[in-house]
Amino acid sequence: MSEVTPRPGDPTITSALVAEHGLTKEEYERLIGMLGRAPTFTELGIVSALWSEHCSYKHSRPVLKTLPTTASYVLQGPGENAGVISIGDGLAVAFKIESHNHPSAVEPYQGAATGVGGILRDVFTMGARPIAMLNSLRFGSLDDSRVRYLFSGVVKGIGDYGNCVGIPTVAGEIVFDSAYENNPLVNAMCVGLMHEEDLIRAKAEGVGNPIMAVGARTGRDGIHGASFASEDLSAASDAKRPRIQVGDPFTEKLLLEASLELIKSGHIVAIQDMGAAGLTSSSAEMAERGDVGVTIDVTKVPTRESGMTPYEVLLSESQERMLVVARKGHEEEVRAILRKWDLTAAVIGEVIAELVYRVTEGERVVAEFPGSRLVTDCPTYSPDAREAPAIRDLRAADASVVPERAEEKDPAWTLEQLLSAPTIASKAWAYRQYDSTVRTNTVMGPGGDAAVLRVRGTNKAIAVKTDGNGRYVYLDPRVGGRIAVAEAARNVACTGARPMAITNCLNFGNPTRPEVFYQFREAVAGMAEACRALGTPVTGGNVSLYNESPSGAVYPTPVIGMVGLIDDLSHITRASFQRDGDTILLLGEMGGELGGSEYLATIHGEVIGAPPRCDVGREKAVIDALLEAIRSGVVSSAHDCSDGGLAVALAECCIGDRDCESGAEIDLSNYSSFSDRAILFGESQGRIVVSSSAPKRVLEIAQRMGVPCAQIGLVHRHSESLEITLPTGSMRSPLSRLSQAYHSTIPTVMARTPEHATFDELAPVAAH
Amino acid sequence: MARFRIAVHITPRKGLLDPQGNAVKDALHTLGFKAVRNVHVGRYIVLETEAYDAIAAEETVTDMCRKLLANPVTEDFEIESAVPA
Amino acid sequence: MARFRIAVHITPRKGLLDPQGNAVKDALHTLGFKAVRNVHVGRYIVLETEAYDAIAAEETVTDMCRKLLANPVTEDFEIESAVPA
Amino acid sequence: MKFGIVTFPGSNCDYDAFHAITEMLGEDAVYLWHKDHDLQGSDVIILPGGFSYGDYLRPGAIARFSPIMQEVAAHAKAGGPVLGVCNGFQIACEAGLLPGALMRNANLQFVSAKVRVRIENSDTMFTNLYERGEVLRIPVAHGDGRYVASAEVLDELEAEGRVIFRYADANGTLSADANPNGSERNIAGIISDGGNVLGLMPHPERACSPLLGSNDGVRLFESILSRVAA
Ligand SMILES: Nc1ncnc2c1ncn2[C@@H]1O[C@H](COP(=O)(O)OP(=O)(O)O)[C@@H](O)[C@H]1O
Ligand SMILES: [Mg+2]
Repeated sequence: MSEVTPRPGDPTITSALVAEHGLTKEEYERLIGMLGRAPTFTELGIVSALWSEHCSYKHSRPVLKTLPTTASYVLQGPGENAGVISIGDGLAVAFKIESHNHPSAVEPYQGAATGVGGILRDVFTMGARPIAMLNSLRFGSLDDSRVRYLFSGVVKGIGDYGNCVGIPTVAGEIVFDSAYENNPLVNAMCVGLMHEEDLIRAKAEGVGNPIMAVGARTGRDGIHGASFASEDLSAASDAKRPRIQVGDPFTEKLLLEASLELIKSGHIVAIQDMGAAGLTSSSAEMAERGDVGVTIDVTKVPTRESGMTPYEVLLSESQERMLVVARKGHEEEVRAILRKWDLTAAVIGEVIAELVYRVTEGERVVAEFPGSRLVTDCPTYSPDAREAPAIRDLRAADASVVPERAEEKDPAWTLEQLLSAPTIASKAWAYRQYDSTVRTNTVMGPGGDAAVLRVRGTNKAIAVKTDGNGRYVYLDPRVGGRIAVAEAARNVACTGARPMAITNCLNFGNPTRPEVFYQFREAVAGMAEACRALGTPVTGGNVSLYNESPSGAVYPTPVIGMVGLIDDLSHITRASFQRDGDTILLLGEMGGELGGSEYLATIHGEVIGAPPRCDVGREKAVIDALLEAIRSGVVSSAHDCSDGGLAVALAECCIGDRDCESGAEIDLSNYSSFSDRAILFGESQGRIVVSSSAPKRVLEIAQRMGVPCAQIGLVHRHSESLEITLPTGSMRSPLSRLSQAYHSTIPTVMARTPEHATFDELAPVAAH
Repeated sequence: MARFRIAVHITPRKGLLDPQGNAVKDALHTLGFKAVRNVHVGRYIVLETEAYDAIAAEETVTDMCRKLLANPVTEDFEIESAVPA
Repeated sequence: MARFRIAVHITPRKGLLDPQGNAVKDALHTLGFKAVRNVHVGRYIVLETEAYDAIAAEETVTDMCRKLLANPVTEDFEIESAVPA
Repeated sequence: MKFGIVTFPGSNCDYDAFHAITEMLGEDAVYLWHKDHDLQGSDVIILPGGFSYGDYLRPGAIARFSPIMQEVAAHAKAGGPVLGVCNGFQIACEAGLLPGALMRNANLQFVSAKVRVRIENSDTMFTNLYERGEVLRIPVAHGDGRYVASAEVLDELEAEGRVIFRYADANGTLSADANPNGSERNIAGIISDGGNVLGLMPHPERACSPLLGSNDGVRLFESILSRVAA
């Protein structure tokens, strides 16, 4: 161990300073115990970053451990920059989702853009070339001008970044609900493709190997993220206040090409993105994984601004930077590759045998921690968990007794209202701003159930989708957790893909509140049940806690990113009705459940009742039956029933694809044990609308696999309406009206918005 | 009421990464303008507005900058004197 | 050699559609700034360069505008006097 | 025949063009590096889509100074075929290989969509396998695709049959609705006065496979083959 002395000019460590760094008294004592002395200011900064919720998962780790993570084809589970699964033919898919909620609340454009940049880097540092981006967004009500400002800024940020790098953005979801009013959720997912042999892990190895900083220079961006507020520091200098990170997709594109070239070259042993807590967390994590020591000299780090302190260099979150462990003696080759892409690489440290994490400023040691304890000694917590009685009461409320509104006499009115609810309405306004066809692999882009990308050189394709329904999780976290996974699987299966594995982003409130931690624990338990039943292990993810605003926590929102595999390109199936005269079937069981539905929320403003049941065994059977039917070549289209229930699903099959509109005639009069509205708008799980020219075969497959299946109507390609007969009534909707409701809502609302809305009510800056 | 013209300069806030400025600087170097040290790229907005006098016009434009023209998180703005249009 | 700062304004050529200017004008109207008559949005580039004197600096920057900074088909440029940086 | 596809820093459709040429056409293709001065004996040059230099100043403004562009200009001057797609069209305009300029889309938003374009002139080295008036389905993906030029230049382009593609609806009717970016006179693609440089905003290389939704771009490349090989 070396002698560590306080650096002249650094503030003295007071209990106030410790508190500002987010450490509890116990955590600070733990730190002193680990060091055997008081920390320096630099050390305090390092620990506050690494022990932050964001980096340490101190509240979530024990719960996450309960998720299933293995399958024969999982090459890399949680613990790396991204998960990796094998898809055969020597190929593998790397994928991961991450949140950028708080940065996006402060600056939607840059927040979303840098979120995309970060998740891209997580995937290409595994050795995979990114082939698709997805995003999952939650905003408050679109009636609010600030929400429209956030929405348009986030969409533009996602689009501009991904478009410039040249990765197609192919799928996602957007939900509008006042529960997210001051705390939008911005989750971005990236999927990459690689040869199995190119898989590289972020594990520092080889004593004497140089550590290099690669890519953009380091500035004072985002030091301590958005959480840092210190009177002492900000009074000292405005320049030290946390700063928004600005994305540079052009540099990212160069970094992507250079990194893939580096990985192929064999000149490096490990590479990791400098993401949250920048140089500090990337270097400490790489050392911990490799069980080696490292030493870093901050004066060698290329900076953008002069006079940066070790504290600032270590904690900067400047974007588009990588940390690389090169092979000793290959430094020049590494530099040459970066030079080719107009980027620089600097040796900033070395892998050492002594098990320490050491930071120097020239000769002076400014921080030193024993072994890998910096990472492993982080405290973990298991807070109290208790369901809020108010939510139990909401769940117990009987949704079926909510009185009908007068207009509902004509279900066509209700259907139009639902189709024009921003959460259900077409999101083309957003995804038209995303290049979804670059790289020429996109067989099905945004607009259907899941996106499908062909895998060049094979007869295979992969299907990808994100899903999550916060309202269900709010009403019943266990069931909601199950549904999130099951729905993602169903979406992927509708395209003809076998669900393979998931990544997940857990967006919750403050975990130290028992009712929030209860939601977290239960939702993860529900996800685990579904993952086990469906055979889709978790290969990674991200946890975003403290999503709260003065009006309370957001809906607990686990977002599932699912990857599925299509073995044969001929199995690729679309959501919209394809052929005149096809029979329409409902695969799965009609349940007539209205609890937690979009119908209750949109038409009645009620969030009550138990969310629909989700029997994960039945979900598996439905998916298997669907895939069997698709592989038998008897399915023309498949679309799952979700928000808005069967009626919305049918309408989407008719008018969802503007190039392929069809009418349909449906008879649901057999379901007389349910009310008309429950049949139309109930959101029972495990249901898929299938169209087929060989309905007998579909029925036979379903019966063999023990899945309810019923013929419910016919596709009339040239009819101009959707007609539905119900047990006690009927409805007829002209396609033009359905289409108008579905396609025009969001463009019309957004056209009323100035390009930037007022900035005067900036959202409060919550934790990172 | 009279009509005034006011020019506004909006620049990326100091210390924030300015990818546009960097790209232009690099390009100028490549073109042989090696003496260039720094480049920042911002926006230039010229407004014509009716107001009682120049002072009122400038106040209104300041308000516009706060509310719409400049992003308070990432940009600084500067307003030139109003001139009769 | 001394260091100079020179500001350049690049504006869309008159007569061309200026959708950005129109969008800003509409937005200002929506926000209640009804007195706004016209808005034009251009680019504002601030360069710092070494040169023998202000005149040389201005000449070099004019050259940069011709070669790179402005598109002669769609844009006009104007250079402010060089000031010591 | 050999196609040379230029990779500028920030190009991102170079790979798509490469695959369209090699997989769909079965022809030779090479990537040409922006810092090089060597066209490697390419018969046809493709300036691909993407965001060269981030498009940070103006699309194409910086790329046109790349060393390789001197060779591309010389190739064009000697009558060699050059195809500029999207960012490549922007670069070709900035480099003076084509008249006019491409500005921010009129609605200020990036547009990614499968649009329709009508063939205005099928008597060119790029369109001889199409019918005049035929409507193609081709993806666009750009933020700066609004074609502008002075009225005189536009008149001249029209008079000389140098407007090659216009945005149209499914029936081939020109309308503001069919125009995704506000281009003057619905212009989607033009050709140089020598007839050997084509610039267009839609991406023919993304319309070379029925699996991906359209095959309509294939004949553009085949047209070049038939003309240049002949
Ligand atoms: N919800 C989750 N489920 C499973 N694994 C998770 C989850 N959240 C995070 N992880 C895993 O924990 C590790 C650390 O994640 P994270 O801190 O988000 O990475 P990064 O350094 O890229 O921010 C990753 O391997 C990630 O996959
Ligand atoms: Mg990471």
